[in-house]
Amino acid sequence: MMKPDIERLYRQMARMRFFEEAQADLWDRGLIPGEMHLGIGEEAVVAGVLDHLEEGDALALDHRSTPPLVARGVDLASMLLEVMGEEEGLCRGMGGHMHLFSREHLAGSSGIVGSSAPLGAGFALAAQCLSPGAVAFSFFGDGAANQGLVLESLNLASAWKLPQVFVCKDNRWAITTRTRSVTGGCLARRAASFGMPAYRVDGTQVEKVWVAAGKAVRRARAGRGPSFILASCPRMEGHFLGDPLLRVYREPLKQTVEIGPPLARAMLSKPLAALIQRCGYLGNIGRTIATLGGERYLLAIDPLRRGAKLLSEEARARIESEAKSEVAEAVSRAMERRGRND
Amino acid sequence: MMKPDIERLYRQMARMRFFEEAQADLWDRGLIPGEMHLGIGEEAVVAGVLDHLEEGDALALDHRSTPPLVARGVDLASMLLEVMGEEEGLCRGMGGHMHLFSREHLAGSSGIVGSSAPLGAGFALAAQCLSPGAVAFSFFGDGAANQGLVLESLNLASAWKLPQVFVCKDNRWAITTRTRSVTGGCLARRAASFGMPAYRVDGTQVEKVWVAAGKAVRRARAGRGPSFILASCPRMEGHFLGDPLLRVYREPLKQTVEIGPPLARAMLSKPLAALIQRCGYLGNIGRTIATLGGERYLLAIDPLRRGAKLLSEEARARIESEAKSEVAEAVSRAMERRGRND
Amino acid sequence: MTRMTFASAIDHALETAMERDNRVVVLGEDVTMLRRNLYVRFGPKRVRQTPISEAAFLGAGVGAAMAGLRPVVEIMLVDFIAVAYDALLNEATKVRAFSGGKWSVPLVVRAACGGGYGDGGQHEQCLWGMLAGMPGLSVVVPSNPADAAGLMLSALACDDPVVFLEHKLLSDYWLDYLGGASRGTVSFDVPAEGTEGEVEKPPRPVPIGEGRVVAQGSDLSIFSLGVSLHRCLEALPSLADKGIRAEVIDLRSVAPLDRDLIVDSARKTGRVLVVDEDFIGFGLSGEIAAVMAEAGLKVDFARVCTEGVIPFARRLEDEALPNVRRIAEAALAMASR
Amino acid sequence: MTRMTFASAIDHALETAMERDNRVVVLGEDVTMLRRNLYVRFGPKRVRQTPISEAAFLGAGVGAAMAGLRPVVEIMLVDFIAVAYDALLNEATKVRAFSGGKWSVPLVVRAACGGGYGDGGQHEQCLWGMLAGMPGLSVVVPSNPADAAGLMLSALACDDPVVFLEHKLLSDYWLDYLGGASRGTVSFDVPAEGTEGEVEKPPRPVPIGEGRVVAQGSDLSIFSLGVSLHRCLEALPSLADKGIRAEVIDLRSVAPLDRDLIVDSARKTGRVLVVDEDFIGFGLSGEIAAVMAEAGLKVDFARVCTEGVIPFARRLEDEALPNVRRIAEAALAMASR
Ligand SMILES: Cc1ncc(C[n+]2csc(CCOP(=O)(O)OP(=O)(O)O)c2C)c(N)n1
Ligand SMILES: Cc1ncc(C[n+]2csc(CCOP(=O)(O)OP(=O)(O)O)c2C)c(N)n1
Ligand SMILES: [Mg+2]
Ligand SMILES: [Mg+2]
Repeated sequence: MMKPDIERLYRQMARMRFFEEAQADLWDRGLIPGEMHLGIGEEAVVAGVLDHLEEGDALALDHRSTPPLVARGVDLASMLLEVMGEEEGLCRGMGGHMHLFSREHLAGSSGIVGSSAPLGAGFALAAQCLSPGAVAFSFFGDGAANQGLVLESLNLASAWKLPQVFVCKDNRWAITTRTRSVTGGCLARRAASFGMPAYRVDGTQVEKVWVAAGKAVRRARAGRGPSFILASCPRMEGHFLGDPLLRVYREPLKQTVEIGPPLARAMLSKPLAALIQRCGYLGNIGRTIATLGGERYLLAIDPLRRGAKLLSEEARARIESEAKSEVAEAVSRAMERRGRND
Repeated sequence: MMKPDIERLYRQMARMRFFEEAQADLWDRGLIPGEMHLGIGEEAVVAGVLDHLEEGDALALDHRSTPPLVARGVDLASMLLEVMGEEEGLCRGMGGHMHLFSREHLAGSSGIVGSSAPLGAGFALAAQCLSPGAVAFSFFGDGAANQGLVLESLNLASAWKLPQVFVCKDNRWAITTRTRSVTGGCLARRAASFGMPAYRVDGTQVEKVWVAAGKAVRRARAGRGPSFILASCPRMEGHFLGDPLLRVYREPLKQTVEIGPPLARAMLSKPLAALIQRCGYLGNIGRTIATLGGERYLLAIDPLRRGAKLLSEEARARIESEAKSEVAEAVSRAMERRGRND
Repeated sequence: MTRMTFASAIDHALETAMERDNRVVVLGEDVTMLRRNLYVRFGPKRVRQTPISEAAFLGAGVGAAMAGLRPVVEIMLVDFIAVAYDALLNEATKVRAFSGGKWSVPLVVRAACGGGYGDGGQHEQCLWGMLAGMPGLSVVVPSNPADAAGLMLSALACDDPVVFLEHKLLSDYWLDYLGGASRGTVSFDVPAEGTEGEVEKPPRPVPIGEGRVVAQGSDLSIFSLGVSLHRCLEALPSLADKGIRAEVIDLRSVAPLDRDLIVDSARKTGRVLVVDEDFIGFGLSGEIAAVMAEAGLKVDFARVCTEGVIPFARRLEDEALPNVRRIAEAALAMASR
Repeated sequence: MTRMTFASAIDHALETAMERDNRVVVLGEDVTMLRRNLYVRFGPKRVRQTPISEAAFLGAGVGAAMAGLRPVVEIMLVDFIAVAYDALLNEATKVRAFSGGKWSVPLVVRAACGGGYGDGGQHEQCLWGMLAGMPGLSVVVPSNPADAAGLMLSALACDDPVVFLEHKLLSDYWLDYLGGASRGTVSFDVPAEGTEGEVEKPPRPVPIGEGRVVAQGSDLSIFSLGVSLHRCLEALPSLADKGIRAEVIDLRSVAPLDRDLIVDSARKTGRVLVVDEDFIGFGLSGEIAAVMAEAGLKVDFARVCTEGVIPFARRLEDEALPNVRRIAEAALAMASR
């Protein structure tokens, strides 16, 4: 059996993490407008899968598109410039973080949940016709797996034996909704029922992801059709930066002052008949927040920490410092360019 | 175990069959415009399922909506007037055969493939809120099972434990496409993967359909959620009346004169390099037509004939003659009304 | 009368309606949190979380409405209606006709719309012109809390489908969620008049299809709605400086249009400027031109709209969406013709 | 020049293009049979059957176009685009902008449209106005074989998405399939000029965005397209009898509109009648009014369009779709004002 190059995988994970942290910082400083969905927590999934990527393969991404693009080798400064809305950005400031496109890397993304599945199917179709052996990767979340776009694409890929690898990053949440509460059955079995191999892996263990992805990619390259990878992973930074749910968990007092009174009014509005029930509903909200925060702070297994254990301390430190300076260099390059524009 | 009332089931099947034949006749005479999709071949599926229907249950139907409406007890003449486009029709001539609605029977239909699934989910949601114990039935075809509307609805119904029964009439074809050739996996397993019981039944055997539907309906009435019934059945009249594929099969000579020359031109157009391959492609077309026609004429098991075997000859004849005269009476009532309008 | 934010005015209208009529239910992604006040009061049967399956749950909303409920289906951002378009185009708006007038679909589709906070071209569209193009669909776009509450009540009372669009710049929680307003390091050009105001308790219904004259004038009629309406009002002083007295009309409903109000004002001023955050072509601004032309009015006409994909970069976005400068320039050019 | 039917002219254009460029592929339901001549010639890799999953395979068409193919994706009837709307609204038409102009989507969406054969309100719509409302999308509607072939060639050559609409009354095989024409007991009002005509071999491309003057006149301009164009031409003799000389323009492209041609003709005649089989509101007819108003033209204006859900009953349908009588009456009323 082949073995993964852990150093290479860890380097990618570190690069993604530091890049995301840099983005978070820029966002906090108000330099990135609008929403910002980070992929912190998904690094092992992305690294483990994309380690199998070869030149000519394609990427179809969702609203957490920066980590795969970092792994893919897109210029970091051009991405930072893009999410800051600069003319020199990857997409000339027209796309922003949910709509990053790099033609030379055959990589596209979309903010419409689920649409990375048909996009990837199209990439795979083109590969099948024009460059046999090439593969298309579609990344999406557990919530997206209930979207018709994804479900139809699973069937399409299976029926056409497309060289496509579906990667479902299962962080168990879709914004504030626990995916389990709106999902029937198990997602891996669901994908398998469309006639393709489906692998469940612990997405915090990069080497396990790597093994499953290797099987999927080999199958696709050989023209034997698509596969599905269901990789569990933590959602460490909430749905997006500034996630109000996480905020309540982090600063309960401050937030309760804001959110509390209307909720109390709703609880106590006339007729009061169902007060006990209402307490229960309020409790549900509290529980959701607690679960979400708890998963974030207490239970979350950081894939980087896990990955680090597979390395010598020396290697870890070296790789991290290299990745850190690569990102730092990109940030300063981007800030400099940006400064010139002001 | 409960037993079906075969006479009642057979009566329904006969009523549907004769009604469809009457429609075919009106269509041939040019009295019904546009497409006309008949449900001939699906009678056992419809009868077996709807025998469990109670007042207050709802029907969400596809482009073959007349048989279920006949079974449901909608006035036959008003349906005939509708499909002939008369003011006195069920929908005042505004709907036509793909858009038949009867508010008093809580029955709606749609010509958009797959949309009976969300429509039924909505009926089921209303039942869950307003009249617990009531059930919604969604009928659709094997081709529709690849439509996102259906796939999403399977999940929705499962997640919400809706009192919904999904009935997939598997005639193995979607217009000229063999469903198998564009479908990954098995449809029953697919539905089951969304977290609901899925039954495969021979849809030409009304008593078997009845048993499976009974389980599904009891489950729904008890508030335990949806079920899926995959019922195989023949497609005896082609996709719609005048189906060009069936025509080729029926009148090969006449049709070949029409279709042949362009095909031959396509075969022989320059450059001729791939002639052998082209022969193969032409062969595929021929095979599709032959399969389709063959299924229609040679292999089709008529559910009525099967049903008849479960009855005494006397009962069969009596039921058929009653059904026949009911339909005949409706036709003459409709024609008379129509005549008055001219 | 109570002071309320735009968002709480809508909440209040919904609460009022849900209290009166237990057939009113709310469906959508994350509604347990987004509508937590309603959830705490009415519970999970009436405020119901959905999977990310807009096509199925909007379609289910149609069926539920036919079978006796009065659903409010939330499509988060109106851009996402694209994955559920069939439920509106071929189902909800067709049932009344298909059933020969015997059945109707009392469905409210609620969605946030509009830009101005840097979320990019798939999250900031308006699309009300495209939606209004479906015969049988009402589309309303309130510009202040009282209208928001009043139009929501009317939408809930309507026996046919209504799309209720809530501009994100007017709804504080959307700006917080999507614009990251809480970080304090960004600021948005939020029209104060639109985000907070007096609302009656219970709210007074605002009839669908009725516009409102917001500023009287005789030199020029400006037809607008939503956030753009406030941009028009902001442009008035600079026009007044130049001696131009513009009449500003808040259309409030895109469909049906208040044809009489449009024609009367246009006839009076002889000059019409449409300021519409939606895309310029084949939509609201064109329809207004046709309404006037059909009425035999021959007036000067110009439009300030969004011309293409909405750019992500804030500077480009500001230029792409109707802004005060563009409005004033267009009005000036017209008045000095 | 060869005489061809409307359908075979399109086939011929496709065949020409597929022969020249093996990146051109055709995807859709039942295309093996519907395009059997192409299938026999080019095989299953280039003429590929799909499941009934429009959202997925139109979305895949977008990706395939980005990755180097030139797909023609068939959506059978344009009404069904509703289940795949996202692929056009939020993907295909956005990629060029989102990528900063670096990437484009050379995709042709082919669909049949229009009514007049009794198939009801979910199968006879035109929807071209709604589609044209998406910035970045071209929409073409040929009215005769030469234009059909020429516009298909231009659509295939275009680097951005194009919707190609084929009216069912002009395409014999659709009438056979959907109208049951083969039974011989029904008849349809099929415009002979549109269904058969001379086509060059190989076809001469017709530029997207160029209309054509079909009949010269000075009293009134009639703008139309598709089958309605033929209805307009049929109305001419009765107008001529009354001394009215109408100019008839075949728009051919809905988006982009041929603004110059529209404005020139309207300026000349001072009276404009839009005859459009699509829904009346918020679409093509409105946009034409706006184009003229923006050009500063003050002309008489009227429109004959489809006003609501298309009825199933043939008699009602005939009245709902633009017909010769309604056109003649509107033109007459206008010319005698
Ligand atoms: C069609 C559509 N519906 C809703 C949304 C709003 N939305 C954005 S992200 C998201 C949750 C996605 O959940 P998941 O797929 O699990 O990804 P995650 O954010 O957890 O990584 C939702 C509902 C959208 N962008 N598109
Ligand atoms: C969304 C959509 N796509 C395509 C069509 C055209 N169409 C009508 S019936 C049909 C085949 C349906 O096959 P199936 O569901 O198996 O039903 P059957 O006709 O075999 O009973 C198709 C493709 C449609 N009406 N709606
Ligand atoms: Mg998730
Ligand atoms: Mg079938």
